[in-house]
Amino acid sequence: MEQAAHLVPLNWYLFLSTFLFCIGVMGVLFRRNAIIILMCIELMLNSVNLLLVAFSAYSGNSDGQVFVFFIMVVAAAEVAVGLALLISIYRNIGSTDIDVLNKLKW
Amino acid sequence: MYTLIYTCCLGLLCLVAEILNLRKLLIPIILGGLAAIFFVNYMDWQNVAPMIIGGMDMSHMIQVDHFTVAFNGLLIAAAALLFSLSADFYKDEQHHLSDYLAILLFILSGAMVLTSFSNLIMLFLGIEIVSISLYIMAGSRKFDIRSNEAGFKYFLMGSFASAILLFGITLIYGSSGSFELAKISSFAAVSGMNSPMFLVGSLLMVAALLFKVAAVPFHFWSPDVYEGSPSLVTTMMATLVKVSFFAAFYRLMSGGLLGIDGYTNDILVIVAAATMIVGNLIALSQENFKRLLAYSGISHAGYMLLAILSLKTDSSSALFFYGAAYVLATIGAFAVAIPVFKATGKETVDAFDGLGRKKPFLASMLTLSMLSLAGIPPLAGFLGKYYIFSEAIKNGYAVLTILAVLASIVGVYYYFKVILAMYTKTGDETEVKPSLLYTIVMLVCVGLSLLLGVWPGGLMGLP
Amino acid sequence: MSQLLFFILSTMTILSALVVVFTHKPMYSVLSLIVCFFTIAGHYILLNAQFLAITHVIVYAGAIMVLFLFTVMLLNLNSDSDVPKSGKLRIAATIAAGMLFVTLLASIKATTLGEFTLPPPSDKGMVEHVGQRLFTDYLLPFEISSILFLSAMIGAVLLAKREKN
Amino acid sequence: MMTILLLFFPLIASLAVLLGGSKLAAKLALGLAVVELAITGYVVSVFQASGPEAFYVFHSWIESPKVSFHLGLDGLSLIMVLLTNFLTPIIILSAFNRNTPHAAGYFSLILLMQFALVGVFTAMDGLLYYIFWELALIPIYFIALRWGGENRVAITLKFFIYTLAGSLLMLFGFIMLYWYNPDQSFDIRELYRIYITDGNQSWLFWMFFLAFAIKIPIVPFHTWQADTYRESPTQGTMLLSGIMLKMGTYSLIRWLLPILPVGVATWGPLAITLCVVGIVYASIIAIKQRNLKNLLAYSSLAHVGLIAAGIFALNIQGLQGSVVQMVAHGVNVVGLFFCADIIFNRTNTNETNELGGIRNLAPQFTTMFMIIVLGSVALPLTNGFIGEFLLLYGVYEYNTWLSVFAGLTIILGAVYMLRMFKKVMLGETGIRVPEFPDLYWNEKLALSMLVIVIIAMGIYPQPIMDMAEPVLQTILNKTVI
Amino acid sequence: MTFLGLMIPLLPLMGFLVNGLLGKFLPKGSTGWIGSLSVLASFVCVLLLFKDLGAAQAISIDVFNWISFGHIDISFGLWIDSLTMIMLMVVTGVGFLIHLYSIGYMHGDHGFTRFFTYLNLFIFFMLLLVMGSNYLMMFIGWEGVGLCSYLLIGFWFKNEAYNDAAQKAFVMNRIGDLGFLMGMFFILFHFGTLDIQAVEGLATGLSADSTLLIGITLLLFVGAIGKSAQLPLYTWLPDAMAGPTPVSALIHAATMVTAGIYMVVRSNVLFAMAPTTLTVILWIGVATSVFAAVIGLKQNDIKKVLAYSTVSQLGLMFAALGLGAFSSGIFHLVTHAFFKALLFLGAGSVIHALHGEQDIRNMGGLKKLIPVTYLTFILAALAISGFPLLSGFFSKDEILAHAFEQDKVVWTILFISSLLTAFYMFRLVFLTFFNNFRGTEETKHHIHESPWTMTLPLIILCVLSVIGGLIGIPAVFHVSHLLDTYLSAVTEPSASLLHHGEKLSHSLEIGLMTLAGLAAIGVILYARRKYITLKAMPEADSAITGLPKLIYHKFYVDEIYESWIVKPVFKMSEWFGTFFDKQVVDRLVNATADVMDSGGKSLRLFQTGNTGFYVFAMVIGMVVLFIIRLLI
Repeated sequence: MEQAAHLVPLNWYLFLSTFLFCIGVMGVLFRRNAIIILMCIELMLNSVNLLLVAFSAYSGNSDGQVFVFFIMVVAAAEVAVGLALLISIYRNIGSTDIDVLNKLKW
Repeated sequence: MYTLIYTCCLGLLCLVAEILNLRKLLIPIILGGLAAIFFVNYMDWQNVAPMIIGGMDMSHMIQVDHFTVAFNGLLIAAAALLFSLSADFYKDEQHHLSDYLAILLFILSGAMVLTSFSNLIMLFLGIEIVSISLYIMAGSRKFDIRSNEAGFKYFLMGSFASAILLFGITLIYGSSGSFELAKISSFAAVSGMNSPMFLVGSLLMVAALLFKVAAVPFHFWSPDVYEGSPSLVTTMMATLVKVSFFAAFYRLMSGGLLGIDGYTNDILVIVAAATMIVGNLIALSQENFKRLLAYSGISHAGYMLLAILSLKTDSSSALFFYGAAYVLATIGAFAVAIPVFKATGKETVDAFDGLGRKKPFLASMLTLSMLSLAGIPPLAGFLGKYYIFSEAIKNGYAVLTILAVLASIVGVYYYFKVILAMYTKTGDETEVKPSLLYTIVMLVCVGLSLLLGVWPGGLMGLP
Repeated sequence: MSQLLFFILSTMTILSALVVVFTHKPMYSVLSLIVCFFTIAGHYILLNAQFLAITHVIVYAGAIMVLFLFTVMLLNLNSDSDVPKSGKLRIAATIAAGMLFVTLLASIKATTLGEFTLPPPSDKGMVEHVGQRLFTDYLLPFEISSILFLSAMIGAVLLAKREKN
Repeated sequence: MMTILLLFFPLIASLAVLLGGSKLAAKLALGLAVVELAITGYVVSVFQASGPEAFYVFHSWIESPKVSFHLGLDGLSLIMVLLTNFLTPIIILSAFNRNTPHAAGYFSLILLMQFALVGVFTAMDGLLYYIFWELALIPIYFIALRWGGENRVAITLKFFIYTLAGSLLMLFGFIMLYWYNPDQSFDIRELYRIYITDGNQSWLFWMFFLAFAIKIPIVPFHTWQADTYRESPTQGTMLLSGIMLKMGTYSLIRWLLPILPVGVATWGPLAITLCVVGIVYASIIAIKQRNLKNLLAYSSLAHVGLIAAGIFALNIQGLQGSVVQMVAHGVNVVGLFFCADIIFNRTNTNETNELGGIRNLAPQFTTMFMIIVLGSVALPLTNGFIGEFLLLYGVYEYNTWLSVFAGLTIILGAVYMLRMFKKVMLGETGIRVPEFPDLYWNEKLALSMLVIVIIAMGIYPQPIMDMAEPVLQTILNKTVI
Repeated sequence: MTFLGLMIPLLPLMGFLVNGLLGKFLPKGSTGWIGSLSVLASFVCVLLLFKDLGAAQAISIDVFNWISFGHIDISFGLWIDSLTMIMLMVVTGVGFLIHLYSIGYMHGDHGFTRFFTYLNLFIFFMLLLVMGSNYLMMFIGWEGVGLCSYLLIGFWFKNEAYNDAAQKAFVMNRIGDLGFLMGMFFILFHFGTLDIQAVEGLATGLSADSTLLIGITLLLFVGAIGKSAQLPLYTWLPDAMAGPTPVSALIHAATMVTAGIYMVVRSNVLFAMAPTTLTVILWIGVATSVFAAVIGLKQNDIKKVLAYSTVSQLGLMFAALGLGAFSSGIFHLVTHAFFKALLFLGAGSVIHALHGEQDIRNMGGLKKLIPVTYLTFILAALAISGFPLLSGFFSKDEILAHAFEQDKVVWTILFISSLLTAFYMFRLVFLTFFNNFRGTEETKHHIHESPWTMTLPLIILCVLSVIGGLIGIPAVFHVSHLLDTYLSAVTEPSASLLHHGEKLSHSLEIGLMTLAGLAAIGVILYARRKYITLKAMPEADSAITGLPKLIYHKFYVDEIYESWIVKPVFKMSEWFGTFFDKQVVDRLVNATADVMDSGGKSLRLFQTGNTGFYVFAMVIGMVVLFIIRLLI
């Protein structure tokens, strides 16, 4: 196991995370449904988490792992607040389409 | 050192007070508490010591120094003014009062984290505390579609920016191996320029912070959110929060990324120039007062970026003074605007029509605030602007400063739009009656603006 | 072996992530995101972060995604209500994200991380160690994050509670 | 100490008037302005004996970017302060019997303006000076905005922003100077000493020149002027044209010439050409102006153009001439605008075509008006002549052909002024002049003061020149490179 | 003597102040006497001073230091020498007579007090002009008299045409004044002083006819052209007849217009050292003399005829100066002051009698109705025409003799000019006083001789016109030339500088005098035949055609000035004011604001309100930052 893991270069994690991050970004740009966008943001956060853990593991210092806990905390809080906002909006306009939200402009 | 803790406790106290049915006493309690905290903070100035919790030295998380103390003082003062405004503002929402106030206090504590962090994790947490609380506050008028929209837009973009910030932090961690500002700083000084990952990480962090301070091209949220949010929240965003983000930005750049300023500064120059131009130009054609101030806030962000750019020669005092002047002027303006909005039911500039005739006192307060924002002597805004320009020129950003000078000329036009509305137009005969606290806030803000403009005294060159 | 695992997990991660983005039905998105999170948990185990992997599954799959699921169902979202963006915007979005990816990679490509090697498994990823750090070095952020939670909690209640207008 | 009293008394007076209420405002303001004038008179009387050293005030003010509260009264400053404090009571007096609404605010702003102007003329620290410079803009803006004519809003805003634009460039210039100064301060004594490379002087010149050129104004930066003069209430116009323009010319002498001698040497020829072109240009335009205030505005433009030209001639007679003419023009133009106001007050029009025949109805007014007109067309034995003589001689020494061109003002000035006088005062009674009561006591008093000064200065200008001479010589020596 | 010297200008000034400030409190009519007596007192002072002051002596009075800057001091100083003395006597003497006359003439006028106020002020300034010890002092007087001229021409201010004339006079004078001013600058710059005596002393150190001296003298002469109404700046003088007639007599005949002559003589050393300038002066004088005389032939307004005659005579004086005959110029100045003042006063008396009628076509036969006027007028006309042994005869012949000495062409032209003068003067006399009255019966009924205040000055001036020549009887009669001798101290320095032609032999000189006298008589007789015997009448305006029409319309000089100078300037004013200033200069300023405004308006369109777009923009912004960083 350790021998095998040895063979995974850190670069790959970097690549994977970056790719995942960009998929998340694309999702945010791609979709109109607020919930999906939220999920894409979660995806971005997870790519960060993955990279942090990878860095932490490879450098042998656990700060990265601890940080991930905090990111999870924040993500949870964010989601809670976000979904609450979403519900509140849905009650008012009956939609979760972000393109409908354009009262405020110019 | 413990102002942060005390502020958090004050927030908790708020929630407890609700349970104990002490709603009526909330504001006095908070104001008293803030006064006490301000005093504690003042004592810190004399005796800066590391923060110790449970026998453990926390200075790798929080570093209290003069910079922190100065900015904390400003934040506390701003918060006190804002809380004074909140009593009247939330008169019709008594059942949520303690929630709102608690959240506002949490924002203050988050902002205090931002002024004192010495670890990226604290930066991140500080930003999130402030941001998440603000998402809530922005959307807190839940039957108002505009408030919903503001809250949600802010939330979506803010989370997105948080993700970017995190990615940047991660890359920095990956290359430097630490979240501690001191270690990052030494890494940046030694090998920062040779580590592409570090540079990209810094750039992503800078981008995220530029989003938080609403600099072009990451500014899009701010006009919409300012306009849609309840006025008091807008005031808070424009003052306390903005200044704390700038403090964080300054701290990050000076405490961590100073070694690679050759890399970041070119970017910041472009961003600052674009911010000043875009903010000022768009503000010219705004009709909504809050939106107008949002764009004006964008342009002020451009000026404050000049201070960030010149941090090599320790421009923190310039940033501080500018921030103070800006906070005072903006709160002063909103202290007039909120009662006017309430009375007229409009939030556009023409809500002020004829105020000069109806209420000369209110009009003069707003006028002085606007003049201070426009940077006209002898108000504090002028000295702030002067100070920042001076620092920028000292660091060789002469051309950018000329641009800033020209941009601020444009700025005068839209500030005067408000003044002109008050003095040259005739409005309907709605009675505007600001409460006593509002009047006091106005007087304090404008008085301090004048005083600082004439006698900056120790406040100049403070941190 | 480890590389193979990495590849399998990574492929699943990416595919499920893409499904999240491209599927039309919100419900599918949620489900595939859960899959994605599980694969990431697999990565964590690969990286010797066992405690984190558990927590990840519990928090993300167990709490956050359930929250999403609830919301999707509560709001009765289905594919009909999900209007896709116009073609042009989709292309623009793809290009923008692609460009971000390219520029990010181009900027950090010179970094030589291949030399890093995974240290031998240690207790670093174990609950004892993490807990130890969390309550000593990271005590302050830990406490502060409670403020964040508190704020979010109040906010969520404030916003989502049904009230009379 | 006297300097501080001199500076802050108007500020206190302004507050007192504001608090005193509208009924008393005019009288109170006048009384306080007269007290200020008396203080000035006292200073002048002891100035000869004590010299300028007695009036220096120096306090440190801001530590970190070193700004000091440095005031000084040398001959040049004292002359300008005297002008300000002499004209202010007259300006206030001119507003008597006019039923100004919100009088407390109005007179308070006038006194605030006086405060700022005295500050500009006494400040010896760059930033302090700059603060007063901009401060002066605010009261005049509000005076014009609240008590002005129909189209005031857009016009005054343009005025404000235009002049502010120039000022901000000057601020930039000052900050540059600050950093060029090895000791890093704005103190004028140090700024006079610092070394600035030729290249830097060359572009810094424009930062300052633009600010002053807009304020003075020098063609082609003058387009705010005529409109603003027309739309401002008379007292505002008087303040603007009588004193505020002098801020620009004073600053040229005080700040631009000695600090940036190379810049002046490089761009001076262009500047003086602009000035001279402006003189002729403005004079020609003035001929056909139909609105009295517009005409006076253009005439003022021509006159200050000559003042600026004399300054850029860089010789003692040019500088002396500019100082004398600053005072002379201040007195004359205030008188002229006051006359315009008297006419407007009685006929409700300033269109020259609708006026005429006033001479018959108001002989006293006519005489006063005539003398002021003569002063402004530079008839010998009036103040205008001394100034123009010295200025033209200064320009002559600089360049003969320029002086011939500038000298056209002698001819064109007579053309437009007399044409105006003829249309307004002479001939058959105009359609808007059914009856025209002669001067009221306050008008008579104010105009007689002006007329006395016009003639006295024309006959014996030497005290002013003696007062200014040492300062001007010092400054002149600094411009020699 | 200093006291007397100071009193001379101060007395009229006091008269001015008393009349001007207290006039309305004084009893009606007394103001005229105050004005007149102040001038008389001044005249007495002049006489007392004359008694004390020797011909070669001079007094210098420094009142105070007027302007000093750098190393230059200009004092407020007076200088009295023989030349000044002569001018003082003319100014105060003739001035007093005209004041006296005005008491009658202006009686009952609405602005009686005002008139005397102005008149006293004029005398004050004129005295300063002639007494000034430096050019700047002279310039005070120079412009001051211009002002009074302006005030008095436009005295009846309700009449638009009069106001225009006044303004024209002032502006045209100002053109000349600019020249004078520039001349002063030249002097000040090169000599460092404006003191006339000092300048003359310094100038002699320069080489003759140097560019500098030519420049200075030409510029000063430009001033003289304006003030003394020479070509091409003469057109204001005929228009100036709009003023009350005593004004025309005092200012526009006897004193102010001769200031140019005085100035040249005062600076005679400078001019003598610049022969080129003298030539210019000569030819301008000659041209003016004949040009104005020709115009005078066809004028029908009694005052206009006299005005052109004045222009012509001034030209003659300048010709004398151009010839270097400075004292002859002054001599003619003095005699001219007598007879031209008399002519104007006489004309005034006529106009007074006819209640304002000025057109000679409506006069005639007045000699019996106003005999005193008639008699004095005709004697003055004879004097100006050069009737033998009258004052004009001597002074004019002196100039002609000088001309003959130096240039025959000049002599010829001047001779013709003087014949023309004789003709138009007698055309005027005959048409006015002889034959039958051509006005209405009504008017005729009211004609009466003027009161004594008016006739007394006429008689005194008449005596002076007749005997005035005595001060300058030519050397051929073996009597000393009083004036020449008296002025010699002033003109001596220049005389040595000039190279006069061959002195005329006595016989030739007598021959020339005889010729001139006879020719004048001949022309008068011709005029008599034409206008009395043949009863020729000037045509009505519409009937004038051809060359006479050209002359009648003064060669259309005014019209040319109007359309070539005045109109273009006005057009330019209009264009600059309404188009260039507003549409170009101001438009540029406003355009800046507009660009900002439209820039803002288009930029705000990016703020679409669409969150998707915002995020998109953020991403693109980041990409751009990365690309910038990658590229730089």
